[in-house]
Amino acid sequence: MREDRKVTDLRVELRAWLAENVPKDWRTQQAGDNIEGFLASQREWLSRLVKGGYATPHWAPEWPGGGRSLAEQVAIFEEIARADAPRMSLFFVSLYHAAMTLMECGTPEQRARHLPAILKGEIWCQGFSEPNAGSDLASLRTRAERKGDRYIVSGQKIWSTLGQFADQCLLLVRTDNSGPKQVGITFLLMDMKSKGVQARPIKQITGDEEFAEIFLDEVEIPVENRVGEENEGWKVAQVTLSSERGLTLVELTERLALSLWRLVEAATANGHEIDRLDVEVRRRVVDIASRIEALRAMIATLMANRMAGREAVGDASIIKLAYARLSRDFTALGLRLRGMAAQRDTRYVLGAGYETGNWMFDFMNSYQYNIAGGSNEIQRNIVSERVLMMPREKLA
Amino acid sequence: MREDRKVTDLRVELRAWLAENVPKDWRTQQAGDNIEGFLASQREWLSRLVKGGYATPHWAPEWPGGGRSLAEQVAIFEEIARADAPRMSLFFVSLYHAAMTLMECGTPEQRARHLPAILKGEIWCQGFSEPNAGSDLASLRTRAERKGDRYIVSGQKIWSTLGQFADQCLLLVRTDNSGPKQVGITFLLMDMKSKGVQARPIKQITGDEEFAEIFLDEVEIPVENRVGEENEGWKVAQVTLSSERGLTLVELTERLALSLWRLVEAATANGHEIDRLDVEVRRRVVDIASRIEALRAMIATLMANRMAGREAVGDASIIKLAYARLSRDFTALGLRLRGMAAQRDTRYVLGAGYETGNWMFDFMNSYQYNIAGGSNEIQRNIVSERVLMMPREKLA
Amino acid sequence: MSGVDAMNTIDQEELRDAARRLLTDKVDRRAPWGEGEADGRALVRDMVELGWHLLTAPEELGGLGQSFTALAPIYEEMGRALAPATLADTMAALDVISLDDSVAGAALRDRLIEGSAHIVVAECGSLGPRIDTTFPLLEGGLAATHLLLLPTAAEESCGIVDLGREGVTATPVETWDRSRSFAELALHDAPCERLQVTGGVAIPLVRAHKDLAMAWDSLGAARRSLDETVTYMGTRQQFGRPIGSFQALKHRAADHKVTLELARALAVHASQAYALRDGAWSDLAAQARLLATDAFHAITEDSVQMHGGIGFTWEFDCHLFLKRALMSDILNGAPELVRDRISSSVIARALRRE
Amino acid sequence: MSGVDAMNTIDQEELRDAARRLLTDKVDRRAPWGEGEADGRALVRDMVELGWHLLTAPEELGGLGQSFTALAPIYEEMGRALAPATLADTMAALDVISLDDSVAGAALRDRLIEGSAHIVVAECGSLGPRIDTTFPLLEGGLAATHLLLLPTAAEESCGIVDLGREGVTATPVETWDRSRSFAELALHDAPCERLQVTGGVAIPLVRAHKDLAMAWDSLGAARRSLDETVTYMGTRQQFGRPIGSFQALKHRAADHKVTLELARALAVHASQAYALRDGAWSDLAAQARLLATDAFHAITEDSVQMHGGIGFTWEFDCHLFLKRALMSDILNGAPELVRDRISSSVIARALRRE
Repeated sequence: MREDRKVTDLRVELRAWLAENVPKDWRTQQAGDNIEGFLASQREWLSRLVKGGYATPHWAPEWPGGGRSLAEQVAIFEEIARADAPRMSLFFVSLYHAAMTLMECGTPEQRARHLPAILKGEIWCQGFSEPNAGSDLASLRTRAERKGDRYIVSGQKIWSTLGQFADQCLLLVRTDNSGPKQVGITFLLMDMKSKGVQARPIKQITGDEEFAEIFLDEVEIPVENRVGEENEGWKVAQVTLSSERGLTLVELTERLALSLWRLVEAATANGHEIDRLDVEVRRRVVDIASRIEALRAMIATLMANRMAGREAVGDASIIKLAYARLSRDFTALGLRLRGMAAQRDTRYVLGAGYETGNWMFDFMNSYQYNIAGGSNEIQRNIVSERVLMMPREKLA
Repeated sequence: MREDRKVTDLRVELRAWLAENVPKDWRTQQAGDNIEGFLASQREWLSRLVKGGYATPHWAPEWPGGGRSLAEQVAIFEEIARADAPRMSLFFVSLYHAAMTLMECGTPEQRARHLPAILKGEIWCQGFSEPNAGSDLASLRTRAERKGDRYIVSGQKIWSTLGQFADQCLLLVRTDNSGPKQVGITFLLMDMKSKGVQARPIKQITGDEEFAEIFLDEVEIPVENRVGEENEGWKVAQVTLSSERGLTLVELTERLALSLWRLVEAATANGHEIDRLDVEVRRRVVDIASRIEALRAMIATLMANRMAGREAVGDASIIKLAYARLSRDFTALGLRLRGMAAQRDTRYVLGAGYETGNWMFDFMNSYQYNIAGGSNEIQRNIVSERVLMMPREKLA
Repeated sequence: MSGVDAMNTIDQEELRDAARRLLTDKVDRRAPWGEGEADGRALVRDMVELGWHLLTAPEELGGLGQSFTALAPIYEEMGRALAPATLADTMAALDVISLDDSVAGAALRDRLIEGSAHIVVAECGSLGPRIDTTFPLLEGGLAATHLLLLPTAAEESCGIVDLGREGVTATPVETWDRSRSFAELALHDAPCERLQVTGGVAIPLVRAHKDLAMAWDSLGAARRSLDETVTYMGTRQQFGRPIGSFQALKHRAADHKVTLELARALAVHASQAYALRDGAWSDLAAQARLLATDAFHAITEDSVQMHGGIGFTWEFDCHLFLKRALMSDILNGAPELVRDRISSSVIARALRRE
Repeated sequence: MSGVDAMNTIDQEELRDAARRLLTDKVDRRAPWGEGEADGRALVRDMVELGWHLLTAPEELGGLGQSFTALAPIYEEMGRALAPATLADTMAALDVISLDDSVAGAALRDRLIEGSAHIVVAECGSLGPRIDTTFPLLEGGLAATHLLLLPTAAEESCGIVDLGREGVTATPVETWDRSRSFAELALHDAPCERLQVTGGVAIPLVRAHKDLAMAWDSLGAARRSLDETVTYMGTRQQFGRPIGSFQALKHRAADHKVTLELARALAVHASQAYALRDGAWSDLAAQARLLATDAFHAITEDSVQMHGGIGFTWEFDCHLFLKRALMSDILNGAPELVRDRISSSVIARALRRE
C-alpha cells in the first residue's frame, strides 16, 4: 500500500505541474505544415519535462528524475495523456530505446558520451527495418565489414521514426552470413553526420513525414561504437525493442478514451442534437465506448502483471491487436459520422497521436499501429501459436 | 430467340400445371416429426412430376420428359421454387447424380436396370465422403478387394443424404493404394439391402436426420456393378459431382429471394408496424435484399455462360461462397428479429430448403451449405489460387 | 491474464477450484441433449450445501460478507460447465433484500441465509396485493421458491410472491437451448407481500448483477468452446496435416482470443466497479455483458464452421455452446435494447471526458 | 463473368477497349498526387472528341441511340484509370433533356450534341428566375459549362444556369481524394432558364444514372486495386516465400473477390433495368451503388493493410484507390441515407413477394 500512496502523491504533484507547464498552443505550433514549429515545440517540451523530472522516470536512480517504479511510470504517462500534453515524438527513441540499450548493454564510455546529451536533446533514431526485412526483421542485409578499428557499412534502412532529424542512430548490421539469420547481426551506434549517410523522409498516406529511409554508402563506424559483441547484436536489439515496456500503449489508450467526446462531436456536427442521433449511431458509440473501457482495463492488468513479474507469453500481442483494431474502428466511425466535412479537412497536427480530431488523418494514421511493430498478421501468428498453441506451419 | 419462346411457353404451361398439382398441405405432411408423412409426400410429388413430364428435363431425349435445354431446366427449377412446391429431397440423388452417371458412364445393362426404376421411385444415395476424407475426398480408404466376379468391400461412409432410406448407393472404394490418391479409386453401384450394409441416420444440430453413415462389413458387390474401369472411378465421380449443373443453386436462391417477406414478418411480429421499424433493421433488410438481387443476377449470368460454354474456372466457387454467406446472414438476421419467439419454436419442416420460417432451424441449417460440398475454406482456396492466381502453398 | 482481488478475504482461485470440482462432478452437459432434461434443482441444492449463497450476504446476517468479485469465478465456472442451474437471481435478490427493513424482507432474508429460498426475478409494471398475470419464460422458474417482482413504476415497492402457495403454476418451457431450464409462471390471484425497497433502487442493482453474471457465464463457456475447438483442430487431419496448422483458421482463432480477452478484462473491471458501487457501475455491467455475449456468440458460431461436418452433428458437443450463446445473447433483453438503454448515459459520460 | 448486351448495336467490349486506350494514354493517375492537380478539362474534351457524349443521345437528334448499358464499360474504365473527369452529370442530364420540349432545352440539347456543353447537376429546394446561392462541393464544377438544377419540390420545373455568364464563380476545393476535382459554385443573381421537365421526373432519373455511374466507377477501381494488391503479394517475399502464399491473406483476397463479383452482377442487372426503365430500376440503381461502393471501400481498406509498410507511403499507389473509395462512399449521399431513402420501397416489394 505504500507504493499506492507514492503513486497517488506523484499524480497530485504532476497534475499541478502539468496545469502550469503544458503549452496551451502546442497544437498550433505542431501543425502539419510547420516543421520548425514542431521541432521547437518538442525541444521546449523536453526541456520542461527534464527540468520537472518527468522525462526519465525509467532511468537508473542515479540520474535526475530516474529510479521510478513501473507503477509511477504508468501514472506519468496517464497523467500526461489526460492533460492532453504533446506526445514526446521527437525524443521518444532517445529517452527509451537509446537510453535503455546503453544503460543495459553499453560501455561506460558510451553511456557517458550519450546519456547526458540525450537529456539535453540529442535525437536518436532506429536503423533496424529494411525494405526486404520488415516483419521478418532478422533477414536484414545491411553489410558491415571490419577494417582495423572501423566497420565499413553499406545498405539501406527504412521506417526510422523522424530519422531525418536524428543526430544518432541505433543500427543493426550483418557481419556474418554463414549461420542462422539471427546470428551474425551486430549492433552499432552511428553518428548521422558521418560521411555516406543520407536520410530521406518518407511521405506517408496522411501527407505527414514521420519516418525516414536511411541510405548507407561505405559509412565508417568506429569499433568502439559497437554495443555488445560482434555477431551478437540480435540480443541487444531485443533489449531495445522491449525498452518502452507498454508505456506507449498506456498513453495511446488514455488518449483514445479521452477523445471519445470527439465521436459524439462528429455525430452532432451537422446540427443534430444528441438525443436525436439515429439509433444505429448511438449503438455504435456504445460499442466503441465499451471496447475502450475494456482495453483500458486490459492494459491496467497487463501493467500490473508486468510489475508482479506475472506476464504471460503473448499478452502483449493480444493487447496490440486489440488496440490496433479499436483505433481503426474508432477512426472509421468518426470518419463516417463527419462525412463530407472530413473530406475537406486536410490540415493535421504532428505528434498528436491517433486522435487529432482530423478524422481522415486519424483514420489513415491508424494503419500505422496495424502494420508497424509487428503487423496484425504477425501478432495473429504469435497469438495462435504461442497462446493457443496451435501447430506451427512448416515454412519453406 | 426461338429458344426464348420455347422457355416462355414452358413457363406458362408449367405455372398452370403447378397451380393444379402442388399439394397444398405438403408443409404439414413434411413436418419434422412425421417421417412417414415425409416419405409419402415425396413419393406422391415425384410421381406427379414424372407424370407431368417435369422430373427429368435433363435426361436424354428418348426418355419421357427428357431432352430439355439447360435454359428450360433452369426455368423448371425457378417455377417450382416460385410456386413454393416441395423440394425433391428424397429423389434428387436418384434423378441427378445416379441417372447422369449411368447415362454418361454406365453400361446398357446398368441403365436398363436402374433408369426405369428411378422413374418409379428407386431411391439412391451417395457413398463418397468418409470420416477422414471430407474436404480431402480423394484420400478415401474404404477397401474393395476383387475375388472372382465380386468385390468384397469394407469401410465406412458418411454424409449420405437420406441414405437411411436408400435402395441403391453410388459407392467410391479404394482398389489400389500404390499410386497418387486419385488413382486407385473404383466406382461401384451397391444394393443397400446387401449383407453387411448398415445405414444409420446422423442427427444434425437442427434435430433433423438428413444424412446417414453407412457401415460396410465385407459387402459383396458383383463386378458387373462397376461403373468405368477399375482404378478409374475418380473420373466417374467427377461426372456424378457435376451432374446437377448449378440447378440446386438456382432453386435455393429463388426460394431465398421469395422468402424475403419472412424477414419483414419476423421484424414486425412483435406488433411493430413496418414504418416504425428501427432504422438499423431497415438498413439491414436493404442490404440483405440487395445481396439477394445480386446473387440472382450472378446465377443468371453463370447459367447463361454455362449454356454458351463460356464458364470460367472458379465461377462456381464464387457463387457458392456468395450463397453460403448470404444464407447465413439472412437467417441470422431473421433469428435476431424474431428474438425469443425463435428460441421457443422447435418445430421444423423436412425438405423445405433453408427458409422454413423457423429461424433457429434455418440458421442452424445454413451451416450445411457453408460446410458441405466443399467448405467455404476450400472454396476460398480455389478462388485465391485458380481465379486470383495467388501462389499455392507447399503442402507437406 | 488474471486480475487481483483486494476486496475479499476468500481467495478467488480457491472458489474457482471448488466450483470446478463440484461442476465436473455433478454436471453432465450432454444429459439434456439425450433423454434427460436441464432441471437444475439438484445442482442448486449442491451449491447451497457448499454455502455459495452465503458468499455475498452481509456478515451481521450470518453471511460471509464478500463482494461481488467472489461470485465471478463461480459464474464463470458455471458457464464453462454449461451448468443447467442459475444462481444469479437469488444472489441479485440478496443484494436488494440486504437494503430492506420490512417484515416480509426479514423473513425472506432468513430463508435465503438458511438456503431454503431460491429466487426468480421478474420486472413488471405496477403491483397490487394480489397478482394475476403470466410470465411466459423465466429461467430457473421451476427451481425457485419465491418470485421477486420489480415494478418499473420506480417509486413503487418491490413485491414477493411465495411460489409454494396456491394459485401458482410453473410449466416447463422447451427452447433450443437445452442447457438451461425455463418455466412459464402463471399467477392466479396470488398474494404479494411488499418490501420497503422500491423498483427504482432495485432494478439497476438486479440488472447489473444479472448482466455481470451473464457476462461471466458467457466468458466461461466461450473460453471452453474456443479451447475445445483449438484442440479439435490440432487433431483433425486433412491434406496430410492438422487443420489447426492452416493459417486462415489460426488467424480466426487468434481474433476470437483477442475478443474474448478484451471482454474478460471489462468483466473484471465492471465487477469491481459493481462491488464498490463505484463510478458508472450500472453502465459498465451492461457493457461487460454486451462484449461477453458478443464474443461468446462469435466464437461459438465460428466453432461449428471450424469443426466442419462433425460440428454440424447432434452427437458432437460444439452446438451445445452455440445454442447457449444464442440464448445468452437475448436472455435478459436483446443486445440492441441493452445498447439503447445505456446509450444516453454513455454518451453523456463521453461528453464529460471521463 | 461478363454479361450479354442485347440492347445495343455497338459492341460493349469495343467501347471498353477504346476507353481503355484513351485513358491509358491520357491519364497519369499519379499526377494530382505530385505537383499536378485533378483538373479533368482536357480529358473531357478528349472524350467528347471520341463521341462518348453521343452514345445515349436519341438518333433523331444526331445521337447514337444506345442504351445505358453502352456507358457502363466507359464508367468502369474511368474508375479503373482513376480518371479525374466525370461524364455522369452530362449523360444523366441528357436522359432528362431528351424528355424536354422547351426552347431552353432545345438550345442546350443542341450544344450537348455538338459537344460544347458540359453539365454539372445539383438538387435544390425551389427555383426563382434568378439564383443566389452557393453549392459548396460539386464534382466537375470547374469543367462544367451549365448547371442543371433539380428542384426537390416535385412539381416544379428544372432550371438551367449558364456558368459562362456573369455572377458565377467557380473555386477549386481541395479534398483528400485528389483523383477528382471539386469546385464551390457561387451564383450571384444568376439567370436561370426553365425546362418543361419537373424535378419529380428528373430527380429519380438523374439519381439512378449517377448511382449506376458511381457503381461502375467503383467496380473498375476496386478490381484494379485488388489485382494490383494480388500482384504485389505475389512478388513481396517475407520468411522466404511470397506473402501471397500465406493462407490468411489468400482467404481475405478470395472474400474480396466474391464481394466484388456479387456487386458487379447487380450492377449489370441494374443497368439493364435502368436502360429499359424496367421493374424497380430506381431502387436497383441505388442498391447496385451500395454494394459497389461497399466492396470498393472494403477492398481498398484491406489493400493498404495487405501491402504492409509500403502501402502506408505516399509514393506507392494503393492509397490513391483508398482515398477515391472513401469519397465514393459518400459522394452522392452517405450510404446510410441511401439505404434510408429506398428502404420503404424495398420492404414493400419484399412483402409483395417479388
